[in-house]
This record gives sequence, C-alpha cells and structure tokens, in this order.
Amino acid sequence: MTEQPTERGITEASGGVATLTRSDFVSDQEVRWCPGCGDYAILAAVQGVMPELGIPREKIVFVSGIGCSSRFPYYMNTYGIHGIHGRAPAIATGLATARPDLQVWVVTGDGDALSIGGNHFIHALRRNVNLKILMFNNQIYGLTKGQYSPTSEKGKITKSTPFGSLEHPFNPISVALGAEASFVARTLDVERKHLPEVLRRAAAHRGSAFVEIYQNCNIFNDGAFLALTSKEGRSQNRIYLEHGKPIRFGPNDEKGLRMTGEGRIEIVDVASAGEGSLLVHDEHREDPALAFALSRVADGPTGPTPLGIFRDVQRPAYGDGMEDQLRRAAEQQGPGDLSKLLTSGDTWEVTV
Amino acid sequence: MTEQPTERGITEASGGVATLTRSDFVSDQEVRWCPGCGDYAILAAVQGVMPELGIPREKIVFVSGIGCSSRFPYYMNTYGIHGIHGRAPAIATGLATARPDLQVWVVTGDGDALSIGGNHFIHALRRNVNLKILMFNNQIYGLTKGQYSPTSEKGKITKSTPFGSLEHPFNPISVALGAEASFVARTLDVERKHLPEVLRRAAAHRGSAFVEIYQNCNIFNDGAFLALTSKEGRSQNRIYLEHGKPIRFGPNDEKGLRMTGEGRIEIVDVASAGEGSLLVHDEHREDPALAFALSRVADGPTGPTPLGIFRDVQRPAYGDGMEDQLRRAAEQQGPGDLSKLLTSGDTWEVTV
Amino acid sequence: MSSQVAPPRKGERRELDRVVIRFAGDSGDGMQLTGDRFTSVSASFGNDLATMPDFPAEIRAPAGTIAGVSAFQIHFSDHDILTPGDQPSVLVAMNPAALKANLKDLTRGGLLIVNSDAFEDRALDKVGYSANPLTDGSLDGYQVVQIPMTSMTVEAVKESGVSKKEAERSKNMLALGVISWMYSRPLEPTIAWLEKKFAKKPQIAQANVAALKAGHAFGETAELVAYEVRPATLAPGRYRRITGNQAIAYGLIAASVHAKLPLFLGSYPITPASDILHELSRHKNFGVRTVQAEDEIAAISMAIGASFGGHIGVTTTSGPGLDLKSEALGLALSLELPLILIDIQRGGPSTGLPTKTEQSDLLHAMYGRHGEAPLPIVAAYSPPSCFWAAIESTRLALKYMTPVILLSDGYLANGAEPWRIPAVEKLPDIAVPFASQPNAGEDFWPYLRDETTLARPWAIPGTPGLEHRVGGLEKADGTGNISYDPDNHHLMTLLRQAKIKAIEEDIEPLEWDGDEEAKVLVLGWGSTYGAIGAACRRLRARGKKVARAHLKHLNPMPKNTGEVLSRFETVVIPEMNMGQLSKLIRADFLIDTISINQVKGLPFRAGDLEQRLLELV
Amino acid sequence: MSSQVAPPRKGERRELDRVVIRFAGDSGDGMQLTGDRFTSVSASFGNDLATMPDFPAEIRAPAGTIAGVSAFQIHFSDHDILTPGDQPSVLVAMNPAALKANLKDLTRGGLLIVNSDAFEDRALDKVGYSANPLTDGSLDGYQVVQIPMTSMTVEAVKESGVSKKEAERSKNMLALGVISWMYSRPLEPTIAWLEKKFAKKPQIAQANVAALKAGHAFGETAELVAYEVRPATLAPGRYRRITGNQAIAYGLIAASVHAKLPLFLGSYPITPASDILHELSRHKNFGVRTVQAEDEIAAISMAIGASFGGHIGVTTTSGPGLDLKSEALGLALSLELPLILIDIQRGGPSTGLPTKTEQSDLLHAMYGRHGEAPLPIVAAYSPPSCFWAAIESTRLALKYMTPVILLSDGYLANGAEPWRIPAVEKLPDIAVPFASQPNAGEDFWPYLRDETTLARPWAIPGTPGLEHRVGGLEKADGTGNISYDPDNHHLMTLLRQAKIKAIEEDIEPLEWDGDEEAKVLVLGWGSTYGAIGAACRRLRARGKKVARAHLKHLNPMPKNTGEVLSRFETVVIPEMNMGQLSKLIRADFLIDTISINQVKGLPFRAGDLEQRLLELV
Ligand SMILES: Cc1ncc(C[n+]2csc(CCOP(=O)(O)OP(=O)(O)O)c2C)c(N)n1
Ligand SMILES: Cc1ncc(C[n+]2csc(CCOP(=O)(O)OP(=O)(O)O)c2C)c(N)n1
Ligand code: SF4
Ligand code: SF4
Ligand SMILES: [Mg+2]
Ligand SMILES: [Mg+2]
Repeated sequence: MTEQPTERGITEASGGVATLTRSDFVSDQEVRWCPGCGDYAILAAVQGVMPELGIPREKIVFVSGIGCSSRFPYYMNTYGIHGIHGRAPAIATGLATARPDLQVWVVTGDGDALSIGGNHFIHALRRNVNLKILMFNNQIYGLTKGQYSPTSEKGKITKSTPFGSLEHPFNPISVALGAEASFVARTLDVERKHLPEVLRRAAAHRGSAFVEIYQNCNIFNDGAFLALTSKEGRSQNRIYLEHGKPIRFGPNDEKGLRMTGEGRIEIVDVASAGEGSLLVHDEHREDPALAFALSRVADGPTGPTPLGIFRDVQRPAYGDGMEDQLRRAAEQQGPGDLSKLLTSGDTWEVTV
Repeated sequence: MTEQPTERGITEASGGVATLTRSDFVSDQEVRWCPGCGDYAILAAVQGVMPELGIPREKIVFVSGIGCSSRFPYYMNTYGIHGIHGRAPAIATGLATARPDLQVWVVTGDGDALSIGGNHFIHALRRNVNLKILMFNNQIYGLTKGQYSPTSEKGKITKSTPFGSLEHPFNPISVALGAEASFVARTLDVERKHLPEVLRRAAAHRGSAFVEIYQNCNIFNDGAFLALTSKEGRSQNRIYLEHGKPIRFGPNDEKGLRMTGEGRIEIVDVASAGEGSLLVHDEHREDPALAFALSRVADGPTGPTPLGIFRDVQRPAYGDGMEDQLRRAAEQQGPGDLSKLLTSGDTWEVTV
Repeated sequence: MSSQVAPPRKGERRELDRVVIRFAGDSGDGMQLTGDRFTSVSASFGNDLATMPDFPAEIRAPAGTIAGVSAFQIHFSDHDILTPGDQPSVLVAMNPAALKANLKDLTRGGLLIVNSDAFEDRALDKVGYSANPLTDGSLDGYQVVQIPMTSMTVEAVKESGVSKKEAERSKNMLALGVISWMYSRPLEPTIAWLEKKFAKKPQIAQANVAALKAGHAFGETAELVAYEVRPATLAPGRYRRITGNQAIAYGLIAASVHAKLPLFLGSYPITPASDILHELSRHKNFGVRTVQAEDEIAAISMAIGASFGGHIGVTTTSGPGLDLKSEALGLALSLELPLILIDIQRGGPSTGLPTKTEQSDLLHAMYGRHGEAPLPIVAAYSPPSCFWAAIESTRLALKYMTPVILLSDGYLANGAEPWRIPAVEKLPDIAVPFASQPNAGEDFWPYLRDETTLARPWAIPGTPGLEHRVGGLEKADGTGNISYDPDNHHLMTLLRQAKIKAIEEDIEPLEWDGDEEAKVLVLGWGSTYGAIGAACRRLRARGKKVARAHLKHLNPMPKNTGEVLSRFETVVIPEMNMGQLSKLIRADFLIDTISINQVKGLPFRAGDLEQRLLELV
Repeated sequence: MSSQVAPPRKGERRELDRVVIRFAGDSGDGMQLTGDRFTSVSASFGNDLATMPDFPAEIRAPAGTIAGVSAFQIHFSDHDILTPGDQPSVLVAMNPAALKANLKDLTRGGLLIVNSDAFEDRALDKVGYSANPLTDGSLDGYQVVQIPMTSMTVEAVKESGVSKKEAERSKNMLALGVISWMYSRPLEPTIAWLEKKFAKKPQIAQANVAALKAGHAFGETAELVAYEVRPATLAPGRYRRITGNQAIAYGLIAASVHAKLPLFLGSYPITPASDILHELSRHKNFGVRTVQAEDEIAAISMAIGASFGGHIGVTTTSGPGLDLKSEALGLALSLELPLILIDIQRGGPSTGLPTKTEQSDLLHAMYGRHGEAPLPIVAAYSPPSCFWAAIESTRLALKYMTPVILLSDGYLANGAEPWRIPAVEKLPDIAVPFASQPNAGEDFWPYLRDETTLARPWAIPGTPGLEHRVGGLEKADGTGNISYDPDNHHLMTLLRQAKIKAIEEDIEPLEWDGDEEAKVLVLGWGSTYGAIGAACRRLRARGKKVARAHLKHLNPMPKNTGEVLSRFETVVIPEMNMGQLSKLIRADFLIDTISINQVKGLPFRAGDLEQRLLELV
C-alpha cells in the first residue's frame, strides 16, 4: 500500500494551491450539447470562476443526475459523478458528509431536481448540507426530447401534452424557501457578469447554496426566457436584487418594489411613490418571508423578474455538525477501542 | 355481467344520500392504537364530520401510506386503501383523477408525507389534485418505535440520534405554501371544535386541501405540543386565524400581529399598538406571501402558534381539467372509433 | 445472397428478390423521413418489408461528427421476410461521417451512393479522414456512385425561391428521387405527401418536389442500373406499417374498448418508452387519461389508484424505471388489482445504453420484488405483435386480478413492419363484471375468491354496500382483514402462487415448427423472433434439420412447454442477455440448454446466428 | 424429549439436560426484560442457550388483548444446542390473553405457571373465554401452578412505599423469582443489576428486589419441584450474548477498524432492520457516521457518495426498502464502488408481516436489477454469524470494488445466542490501497482493472492528478469514457460477470458433515442453520444416515458446491420461502432438488423438520 489512508481514510491532498487557470478545469471530453444550447455558456462561466476559488482541483467534485444538464461533470477536469435521475443531491449529501474537506457541486435540471428528485432536493436544503446546487431551468425535459417539466407554464403543448399541460408550475425559488434553504439565488445563462458573480457567492456560502439558472433549450423550448433576454425585455424586466439597496428596475430605474401593510409587494413608479417608500433588499433577514414575497413578484419569467440573491443566512452545515459530534464523542468516550466494544455488557468466562 | 359499467366504467352509485350518522362511518375493525394516542380524537372528529357532508359512504375513499396514522382507513366504514410508505398522495392522485365523482381523503404522518413521501406530497399540491390531505404531525416516527422525523426539533434525542438530531426541521405549512398549495390549514388533535370546523372547510375545498394536525404520540414523543395544550399554553399561545379579522391572541386578546414595512410580522401589545395597526387575516389572498409570513410566526409549536386556515384560494382541480380535455376531445374529434384509429395513416390493400 | 450484386453493366435491368438499403446522414439531414417515405411507397407497392432506425445517442452531437450520424435501414422483398436485414447492399451516405460510421456494414461489392459535395476537407478532418476516400481508392471494393447532391439540389429548386439554406435541406429528397428511380418506385405518393405536409408553405413543398424529380431524372439520364423487386404475396387484407410502441398504444386502446373500461396511464418519460405516453395522450376522445407523473413510483402508484377506481391502470417505462416500480408492483400484487406494467428493455445495467436494445430484464421481471410475489409475464416478439401483447396482458390482468408485466425492447419499440389490420369485431371481448352485491351473507368479503380463476372480486368505489379496505399487510383468506396468523400467511402465499400458475391453462400452447426429425430446437422469446426465424430458414435452405419455438408467455409458460422441449436432444437459446431464459428453462425442466448470448445493444444478425447454429445442427 | 417431564412429586429434585421456558404477558408486563435477566444468569451459569423474542405487531394493541401479548422464549441446556426450542416445556402466563395465545405450544404435560389474579371476568371476556380455564378443567393435561402474583407482589413491596401501580409493575420480578428457584438460579446477579439500573430510583429498585425474593421464597415454601440443568461444556473463552443486528453493527465497526477506513451508514428506519442504525449511531467515537435519510433511495445514494469519497458505504433495510434501492444498487455496480447493502428479510410480499421472519428475498437479491447486474451475496446463518457476515461482506466489497448484499432475517436479527468473543488481533486485515498515481502513462484510467481481481482502482477525491469522472452510462474498458460501442458493451458485460464469478476462488469451500454413506444431503442457507442441524442430529439419534451442508455465500457459490452435491442421491432444501435456493441449484447443477417450504413468518421447528425429513431418509 504505497500511501496510507489517514485516520479518516483520506489520502492527504497536496493542499498547496498552484495558481490554476480556466483551462485547468476543461476536461478532455468532447462537449455534447446541441449547438446553441444555453448549457455552453454556463459551463464556460463555471470553468471561469473555478480558478478564483483557490481550491485545488482534486478537492472539487461535481455530482449530477440525468439530463442534458447532468452531462456537466464530464466536462469539468475535477472529480465527478454522473449519477442517476434525481438522486444527485442524495449522492452529494453522502459525499459532503463523509468528506467535509471537499467542495461539492451539484448540477441538475428542472426535471432532475424538481420532478423525480424533488424529495432529495428539499431535504438537502433543509439539512443545509454543504452543497452548491446549480439547477439549469430550461422549463422542459431536454434529454428525453421535449416533454413538459414541473416548471413549464400551464397549458404548454408538448409531446406528452398535445392538448396543453394541466399543471400549475413550481416556482423553484419558493420551493427552496419553503424547504428552509439558507442560500437562494437566481440568474441567467446569458448573464456574462451576473452569473459568475452569483457562482462566487454560492461558492462562498457554507451550507446548501441553491442557484436557479434560467437556461435556454433552443431545440425543445427556444425563447422561454425572451421576456428577460430580448433587447426590450432585458431592460424592462430584469429586477436586480442588491443587498441594502432599494429595489429599483426599468431602463432608467424608474420602477421599484414596495411592501404594503398587508404584506403584499407591488410595483410602483419611483417618481410618484418616492424612493423612500421602496423596499430595501435584505439578503440576511433571518425570517425567509421577505425572500418568499420577492419570489412571488414573478410567477414565471414572463414579466418583471427578480434576479440575484434572495437569501443568504448562516446556519450550521450538516456535515460540520456531524464532525463535531464525532470529535466530541472521541473526546468524551475516548477513541474507539474494538475489544472494549466487543466485551461490553454482560460477559462470562468459560474455562475447561 | 350483472351490472354494466357506464361509459366511464363506474357503476352508478345510489346517489340518494340517506341521512347518515357517525356510527355509519365506524368500521368493524378493532382500533389498534396505544391507549392515549391522539389519533383516537382525530378519528372521532372525522367520523363525526362525515355525516354532515351529505356524501354517500360509497363515494368516499380514504387512502393512506404506512405509519400509526396510516392505519386510519381500516377504521372508516368507507372504501379505503392502506398503501405503501409515502405513496398515498400518488395513489390518491390516480384515483381522484380517474374518478372525479369521489371524495378522496389522504391520511398520512409527518414521516410518511414529508420524509419518504415528500415528492408526491408537493406535486399533489402543485397539481391541485382534488384531495383532502390530513397529516398527523406527532413530530416522530411512531410505528417504527421512535426515530426523529423531518418535523422533529433540532437536537432531539431519539433511538437513531443518541447525540441529538442535526437536522433543521420542516415547517409543514411553509413547505405546502412553497409548493403552491391552494388550501393550507393547521389544527390540534385536542381541539374539539376547531378540528371539526377545519375538516368541514377542507371537505368544501375543490382541489388539494392540506391540513396539518398536531397529534400527541404519548408513547414516543409525549408532550410535544404542551406549549399549545397545557392550561397555560392554551390561552397564551394559540393564535386563531379568522378571515377578515385582525389577528389577536392571548388570554384577553391583548396581543396581536402586525406587518412591518420590511414585510416582517411582529407580535405587538394591542393596547399600545392600536387595533387599527393589526394585520387583518385574508385567507383568499391570491399571492401566498401573507400566508407564508404567518407560517413563520412560529417555527415550531413552542410559542405563540397560528392555528386555522392560512390559505384558501380557488384554482382548477387537476382532475376537473382532465375531464374537460376528454369532453372537448370527444366533442371535437367525435367519440373514439377503434377501426378508424387502426386504419389511420398510410394503409394499403393486399388482394389475391 | 441474392442482394450480393455483381458490378452491373450500364442501362441493364435486374430483378432482385430482396434489397437492404440504408440511408445515412447527419441528424439534421432528414434520413428518418427519407427512409420513411421510401418505406411507405414500397409498402403500398406490395413488398414485404422491415425497417430499423438507428438514432444517435440521446443528446444531439455536433453536426458532421460520427456521434451525430442518424441512419434508417429498410429491407424489402418479393417474399415474406423477418428482419430489417443484417447488412445493407445499398448505402446512401450524405456526408463523410455517415460513410465512416456505416461503410463497415455494406456488403462487399455493394452499391454506395454518396453526396460528393459534402466531402470537402473540413468535413473529412472532422471524422479523421486523412485522405478523401472518394479518391484514395479505399472504396474500390464497392460500386460507388458520386452525386453532387447539395449543388444539384440548390440548382434544381431555384424557381421555388427558397433560401439557399432551405434549398440545401431538400437534398434528402434528391437522394430519394435517385433511389426511387433505381428501384422503380413511383414519385406520385411522395409528391402528394409533400404537398399535404407543406400545404402552408407551398415554396418548401415546391422545392422538395423539384429536388425529388431532379434526383429521379438524374438516375435516368446517368443511366444508373435499375432494379425491380416484385410485390410479395402477403395474406390479403388492409395493411399499415406500425412500430412496436405505436402497436402497444393501439393495443391498450383496443383493450379498453373491448373491456368497456376506461384506460388510465401513469407514466414518467424514459427512452425508449416515452412514445407510448406520447401516442396515448393524443387519444383523449377514447376516454384515455394520461398523467405524466413526477417519477416512476408515482406513475405506478397512480395506476394502482385508478385500478382501484375501476379503470385499466397502466404504467410504461424502461429498465431504471422498472427498478423503481418494484415496491408498488408488490403492493398491486398484494392488493390483487389489475395493472399492466410495460417495460421497454434497453441496454443496462444502470443508465447503460439508453437508446440501444437488450433483453436483460427478464429475471428482474420474474423475481424483482421482495417476498414471494409471482405475476404473469407476456413478451412481444415483433412490432405488430405488440398489439396482441397489450390486449393479452390486459385480458390476464382483468380476469385474474393481478398486475402483469409486458416485456418489449428498444428494437421492437422503434422498428416497423407491415401489419395486417385486424377486424375490430374479431378482437376478443375481455370485459369482466364488477362486484355489485355482498358475497358473504350480509357482508362483502374482498378476498373471497372465484373458484376457477382464484381471482378476488373487484368492487369499485361508488358501489353501495361494498365498502371495504385493502392494504399491503397480509390479509386473512376471504375476509381480507389484517392477519398475522402463520397458517393463513402460508395459505395466502400458496393461493397467490396457484392463481398465477393456473393461467397456463388459459394461454395458447407452445407451437414449434421445423423438421419432424430435427434434433435441435432453437428456443427464443421477445425480439429475437425474426432473427431466429431467418437463421433457421437459411439452415433449412442448407439442408440442415432444425426446429424453432418462441415463448410469448414467460410466466407461466405454456403447459406443454416441457413436453415440446423433451422432443429434442438439444435446446439452443439465443438471447440478447447472458442467458436469462436459459436459467428459467434449466431450473424448471432440468435441461442442459445451450446459450447463445449477445449483449451489444443490437439485435442478432440472422447471418451471425446462422453461423453459430451451424456448429450445433 | 427429556423436557417432557412427568408429573413430579413434591419436594423432589430432578436433573434435566435441557429446558425450554416461555415467559408470556401483556406488552406492559416486561416479559422481554424478565426473559433477558433469566437468560443472563443462565449464561453466566454456563448453560448453552438460544433465545427468541416474539413481539406483538408494530402497533401496541390495547392491554389484555391477544394482539397485545409479548413473549420471550429461552432454551438452555447442559450441551450445545442449535435453536430456541420448538415447544416450551414451561409456560409462564401473566394473564388470560397470554395463556390463550401460547397454550397451544406448551408440551403436553408441561408446566404452566399462571398469575391467577389476572383471571377475573373482564379479562377473560376480552379474549373470549366463556369459562375460567383455571377452573373448568380445560388445563387438566398440564401441571398448573397458580400464583396470585399481583396481590403477592403488592404485599411484598409494601415497605418500599411505591404506589400501588408501581408495585404491580414489579410482578414480573416475582415470576422471575419463582422460576429462579425452580431452576436453581442465583438471585444476586439480578439484584445487583436492579440496583444499578434503578440507582436513581432506590424505591423502585427496592420494590423489584423484594418481589424477586418473594417469588423465590414462594417456590421454596410451596415446595415446588426444583430442577437442575448442569453447565454445558463450551469451548473455553470469554462469552457474551448477542443478537444478529447487534452482531452486524459490531462486525461493521470491526471491518472499519481492520480496513483502516471510516464507516458510513445511510439508512431509513424499517422493522426489523432499524436496530442496526440505532446501534451504529451510538459509536461515533469510532468515526462512524450514520445518516437517517429521507427515504431508502437517498440512504443508498448517500452510501454511494461516501464510498466514492473513500469511506465504507453501508445501507441497511428490509424487503420494501430493498425494492427501492434496486436502481441505485445498479449504479454502484456500474460505478464499481464498494458498498454493503444489508437486507433483514421479513414476511412479504408488500408490507406483508413486518415483525415476522422469512427468507424470500434471495432471488430478488440475485436478480432484482435491470440489465445484467451480478453482485456477491453473503448470508448470515445464526445471530453470532452476523458478525462474520458483516466483515466478509466488507472484505469482498473492498477487494473487488463491488456492492455486496448481506442477507439476514427477522429471526436472526432479534434472536440471541452466546458468542465466544473473538480476539481482535485475530480478525483479518481487509485493508486495500487507494490509487495514488497515474496508471496509464501520464493518465489515470478509472477502469483499468487489476489482472487478478479484475477490480478497478479506487481513486478518491483529494488525490492530486487522479481527477476522473464516473457514471452509469456504459464505459469504455480501461479509460472509463462513455462508450456506445457494441463490442465494448459486450466485453464490459463479460468483465463485470467474470469479476464476480472469480470470487468463488476466494471464499471457503462448502463443508458438509454427516455420515459418509448418507444418501441424502440437507442443504440450507441463512437462519435455517440451527433447525436443520437439530433435525439432522435427531435423525442420527434415530440411527438414520443423513448429511447436511449450509451455504454462506449464495453468489458466487463455493467452487466445490457442485462436487459436494454430486456425492448424494438426494438433495433436500428446506427454506422459509417457496423454493428460491432450489431454483438456483436446479439451474446451476441440473439436480432435481426436493424442497421443504414453510412461509409462516416463523422459523422451522426442528421437530417438524425431523418429521418431514424422516419421509426422505
Ligand atoms: C429513473 C429514470 N427515469 C427517467 C429517465 C429518463 N430521463 C432522463 S433525463 C430526464 C429529464 C431531463 O429533464 P431535466 O432534468 O430538466 O434535464 P435537461 O435535459 O432539460 O437538462 C428523464 C425523464 C431516466 N434516465 N431515469
Ligand atoms: C418503504 C418503507 N420504508 C420504511 C418503512 C418503515 N416505516 C413504517 S412507518 C414509518 C414512519 C412512520 O412515521 P410517521 O409517518 O410519522 O407515522 P406515525 O407512525 O408517526 O403516525 C417507517 C419508517 C416502511 N414500512 N416502508
Ligand atoms: S436538447 Fe436542449 S437542453 Fe439538451 S442539449 Fe439540446 S438544446 Fe441543450
Ligand atoms: S406509537 Fe404513538 S402514534 Fe403510534 S399509536 Fe402509539 S401513541 Fe399513537
Ligand atoms: Mg430541463
Ligand atoms: Mg409521525
């Protein structure tokens, strides 16, 4: 055995972080998405941010489920698991809990995370496992060639709903907040600056960081986010949330959000309402009610839609709590002694 | 075939609702819960409300998963399915969608609904399937003899967490609201009046009605709701939500809830704050943000806790939408003609 | 092989009894459509035929890459045939990638038609051709016909006034025109079809028609050899082409109509089963309810709920989904409710090869549930047979109040064959009565069984007086109340087993054909039907004596199975797995079977099977 | 049977070689504790013994009902024994329900000790006794000893000053006192134990001790017959009692220590597996991580993630959970990561009989995954053997980089036997090296296999230079890149199978014992070990020639299995299922096995098995 695993069974990493570049994170696998797919831009952004994190490649793991988006790990020159459909958050929970020294990223799709994987998704958030969960939301099942997903708008015509879908969609931000998520954000595949910035923030959050990324599937759901990506829409409908700042938007920031006495958020004209009356964003509010209210400003990406960090609060990460219990147990009971364990309780000697 | 199934394969029910009594809904099975279990009170309440609904027994189905609570259907003299762990909402979705003429109730536990069954639970709510979902929340796994559940408080010592649970619990009301639920309520096993009233309201709601019922498991989690059931707590901590009324509570209604400009709900002294400043409850608010904010007034049943109907809004029930599509399809394309179907598309004749 | 043509002389006309053509191009080149049109015309012309699409893996690969190649193979003939053919005798390659990916399959001396325009350097590099195969002599062994399809098309469609890009997209029609001329196929049906399809875009229609005609003209002027394949003599009747998945959807609808019960499908999309969901969701006017569930567990659970409500509960999936349905399937079995679980097998284990075919879920279907949990298994064996399999599965599910597993696979699902459309009134009446009154004095006992079928009564909500509860805990025989009694559990276990075993009395006996004196029986199940048949036919043509039989019910097997097997010295079982049917046959009949296994994601080639069997007969 | 005692004369002292006592009462009567104390004392006294609790179904039934009866049986002797005994020769019944539920098992003429206070009318009605069995003569066939336990206890504990309710709760100690006197057991150990347990509640301790002594005194003064059962001669060493679930937990910890790898358990509670989770979660000082997952799918998925991270990933469950884990198990198999899945079998199908035992998951373990997905299966055969099984499963998982299924059942899980505690330093070193450097020139190929074991290298995150990706899609041999190549898929299928098959070289051969000339071999697996052994022993005592062998590895089976079986004319296989091992043996060895099946949720009785086998030897 050339290298002894340490107590915790982890061969110590070189640790020393040689300064890495984007290309260090590009794997040798041919990227296999449709030309024009929004996934390319996200891949580029992630590979671009990685070197900034100052974490050695071998300490980073990308875990995914199944879907176009879930091919992601193959393209990252880090450790990676292409799992099974919907189970990435659970696989990643095991890995992150066993190995708190790693940075574990989950890449998933709207179907993978919210349809078959919904339960693992909400439980990972509730436990606040130390995971960065990137959900590529193209509001469609891409890999299986175009059925509606839990985020598709009601009435959507797809292969499996020729007469239109009957299902009211999830609002992923609301689902995450209802599941006690400590970090919740939203951005867009085409956001050259905003996307990387949100990724940095997610990476910096200890605990579960959920990032919804609107991603265009130009083959099966092209233009789903036009309200935010068209020349017109970009200036009219992107509401950037910035901590501590009054929430304003529009071509000349002429519109803003205000909270009424009945706890309803309304869009107002700043000039007439007055800047002072505007809602000031607070990422760190303990109570998730504000973030939830903001998530309801837009039920879907069809009109003015908040982008950015809805919520970022501190709560002990699940894996860290576990390490703690192990450490304290070892301190209090002393490191495990096998023969003491086996001979514990009633024993008796048989002699000849 | 003595009785022809009608087009929809349903032998027509007698329909005529003979006036029924509580005892008509009591099955011949011996009730098998621990003496003192809160489940008895809930069973009595449900059996008591049934006759008032004016629905013939044969049109009512109780579907459950696995757990102490899930033994419920055996004790109701209606149709019933004791399913498998966590899948009741899915089984019930199939039944309610196939048979919109039935009233389908789901009885589940905090583990059954929120642990293994979490995904089916949130999707049933999202689809707004016509189900009345009663979740008996005893904050423990009863049937398997006492492990913590997703609603158990953090730090809880149980068989599976001798050093205390590390998990931040779900707030079931928040989860339901985050999952787009159209009807969300909370009540208590010991509430002789409130519980039946909430059941009536749930029964009257077309779509998914979710009712969280705090239920005492006197064997494995006794006293979990003392803050609401003790003589002291009952008067201090029960906040009854009533539509259109300012939210007040306390022995002499001296306390109240107020919404701040930052969308935070705070408990105020009515005298000093003034009744006018209190939050007026609105069950029917389209936007779920208010209901969500109310759900955060209490993270667990340990202090002042809202009881009653958080949200009750109208949205087409999934099964009804399905009926609609079937009807329109039959109208537009005419009733299905098998040989026309088989001979559709390219065909050719082979002759000898 | 008659399709092994010697280099022909110009202007000559040759007769062939069978031809295998493969159209290959980029995913965007419309090869599936081209093949489909040619198939349609050949079908109406009266040839027998079988087709097999070969899609690229789920995700679209970049244009011009090997991974992005899409192909469609058609085998047509003047006699009845059984498979889409082993190797094409004609290959149409629209670009270098298509050539590289498919040349190895072309029969030596075969005809190779290439779009020479596509062979410029960048395209060649992309797939690692150092030299241009059209010029470096590497294709000498074949009859190469180079056609500058792209430019010819652009030229031909000028009038239509479509954009250059649009124009180029018509080149598949040009290729079709060429092939149509070579195999004496009329253009009219395709022209009519194009005009209908592009009714709203007359320009596009015009362009495609022009390209089609140009190709046809080219064939004539370039004096390419023209072949003729006479119509086959098929049983008289009205025919259509049908894929396995379509046949399953139609079979389920037919079953619903003939059971006078509404159909309910709970399904979660998965390759290669999704098309059944897609097809069924289009027929709401038959009262078909389809729900795209949140996952496979929900899908089958919903079907169980619907069955309890008096509907025909169905759930469709493939391998990974079958795994997930195991627990709920056990519930359906314990509740003794009718349910049809359709598994379109694909390459495993785990995610495996999603778009490829395999037969490796048989033992999982037999034993993939905890506890003693027997259920019937029906297997389709050809695309059209999927129609029968769906009706038969439903019949058994309703009559015996049991979940049934229907096994198909990726090859049957997407492959197409001509199907003689059955007369609707000839289809079996599979209706069963619902319970309508108490069966135990005043009471209703949900587990009081029918003496002959051992099925329990089906009392659905809405029936007054029959209110009852069912669940997954062990039930007392008769009353159905929860019972922990040891002897009752043993009895119920025996009853559940006996109910399924008794089905052997109610299914067609196992037929075998071949020489009376044959010592070797080739036994198969599922989609190997065609390949085994073709291989045996060839062996007989060689004067070898061989028999074959094919199992359509895997559990229970036909009552005479043992008797049939015992007539032969050797039982050979070819399977697209490691020998799963073999295991069952060995255990049940203690016969030392010989397995022929192939786990390549591809159907057996009749030729390969012929070779393997030659060593044994 | 020596435990078949003839009515004794007062004051007499008798020697017995073995006794089977069953303590039965209401769930609240503390029968498990009573039995446990008696067992502990008998163990230290040096008897060999085996015990079996019989819990009521999961939910507490109302007090005084049949469903609420809880019982504990102990079999102790002066020689080595194999089972907890078929029928008790002594029955302690604390109330009418306990009597009604257990009398049928008491040997005719057996000793019946009842708490006469509990036989008032309401209690009798509750269980449907029209007349009082203590007076209506229905118990004439037994030696009945009536003791007013409740009142005697209340009387005896007066001084302690506990409440009447508390006082009555000590009546189980009074019963224990009586039995202790009858079987010459010292009271001291129990007194010490009571004082320790109730250190904080001296009153309670005092009350219990008083009750215990009162019972003992009663036996003496009432001059009940006293029996003696001499110590057994067991192999020298330090012993303890251990249940199967506890032994599995300890075995996993031992495996972790001897593999120098941390243990990770992902589990979702389910009867009868939950206790393994409970036990392991108490040993965090060994670095054991336990996660109570949201469901079984998450539980195994977490274990897979942990294994990828270099931990020993374990998941524990029972039937329904095994179903749910099928898909993820296939992933672990495709990823070729070590994983131990422990299935504590219970009555099926579906929810079945959760608290009862069965062996019906064997074929599911073999085949319950889609695709060709072979993996090793290890089966425990006695409570202590679970310790070995856990270590052996871990050894195979680590050495061959494969998921392993360990099968136990409800009977082994809760049953207890004396266990000779192994010397820690004698336990095998099962450590394996992690990959630490490139294995293909500059590169690291995650699927470049070890020539001998065919295991792939285990490179864990944190190892610089070995970054790699694994997934469930088919992988190219060596590089592990996604591959759709047909021949590669066939090759990988063969490799995955060969890797598991090769394990037959690395496990103990199948041993058999019995008469050289025996014509009949009784073959078993799992928890039938004791019953088969006892039955064969009795047959030999009758002068019959019989041999027995027990499989501890079900897949692959030991290399010599065929050779061993071929030595006998008849192979009989008793199983608590419908013949699952039989199916495997028949298919692999074409032997016409004879099955003895019992699916009652209860272990075989040695006596019944003896009778069944008599017809065959
Ligand atoms: C258990 C299982 N069920 C179903 C599938 C088929 N499947 C693969 S990906 C997918 C959904 C993909 O949608 P999404 O998660 O939104 O990813 P996208 O392709 O859109 O990026 C489905 C249904 C599968 N692979 N495994
Ligand atoms: C698939 C499966 N996993 C686990 C179990 C074991 N089990 C039965 S009920 C239950 C949890 C019960 O808790 P809850 O839903 O809160 O119901 P309660 O008993 O508290 O009313 C568990 C883990 C099971 N029966 N099936
Ligand atoms: S199908 Fe859509 S999501 Fe998938 S790769 Fe293509 S464009 Fe991207
Ligand atoms: S265990 Fe708890 S929940 Fe279950 S029946 Fe007993 S008291 Fe009720
Ligand atoms: Mg998607
Ligand atoms: Mg509970």
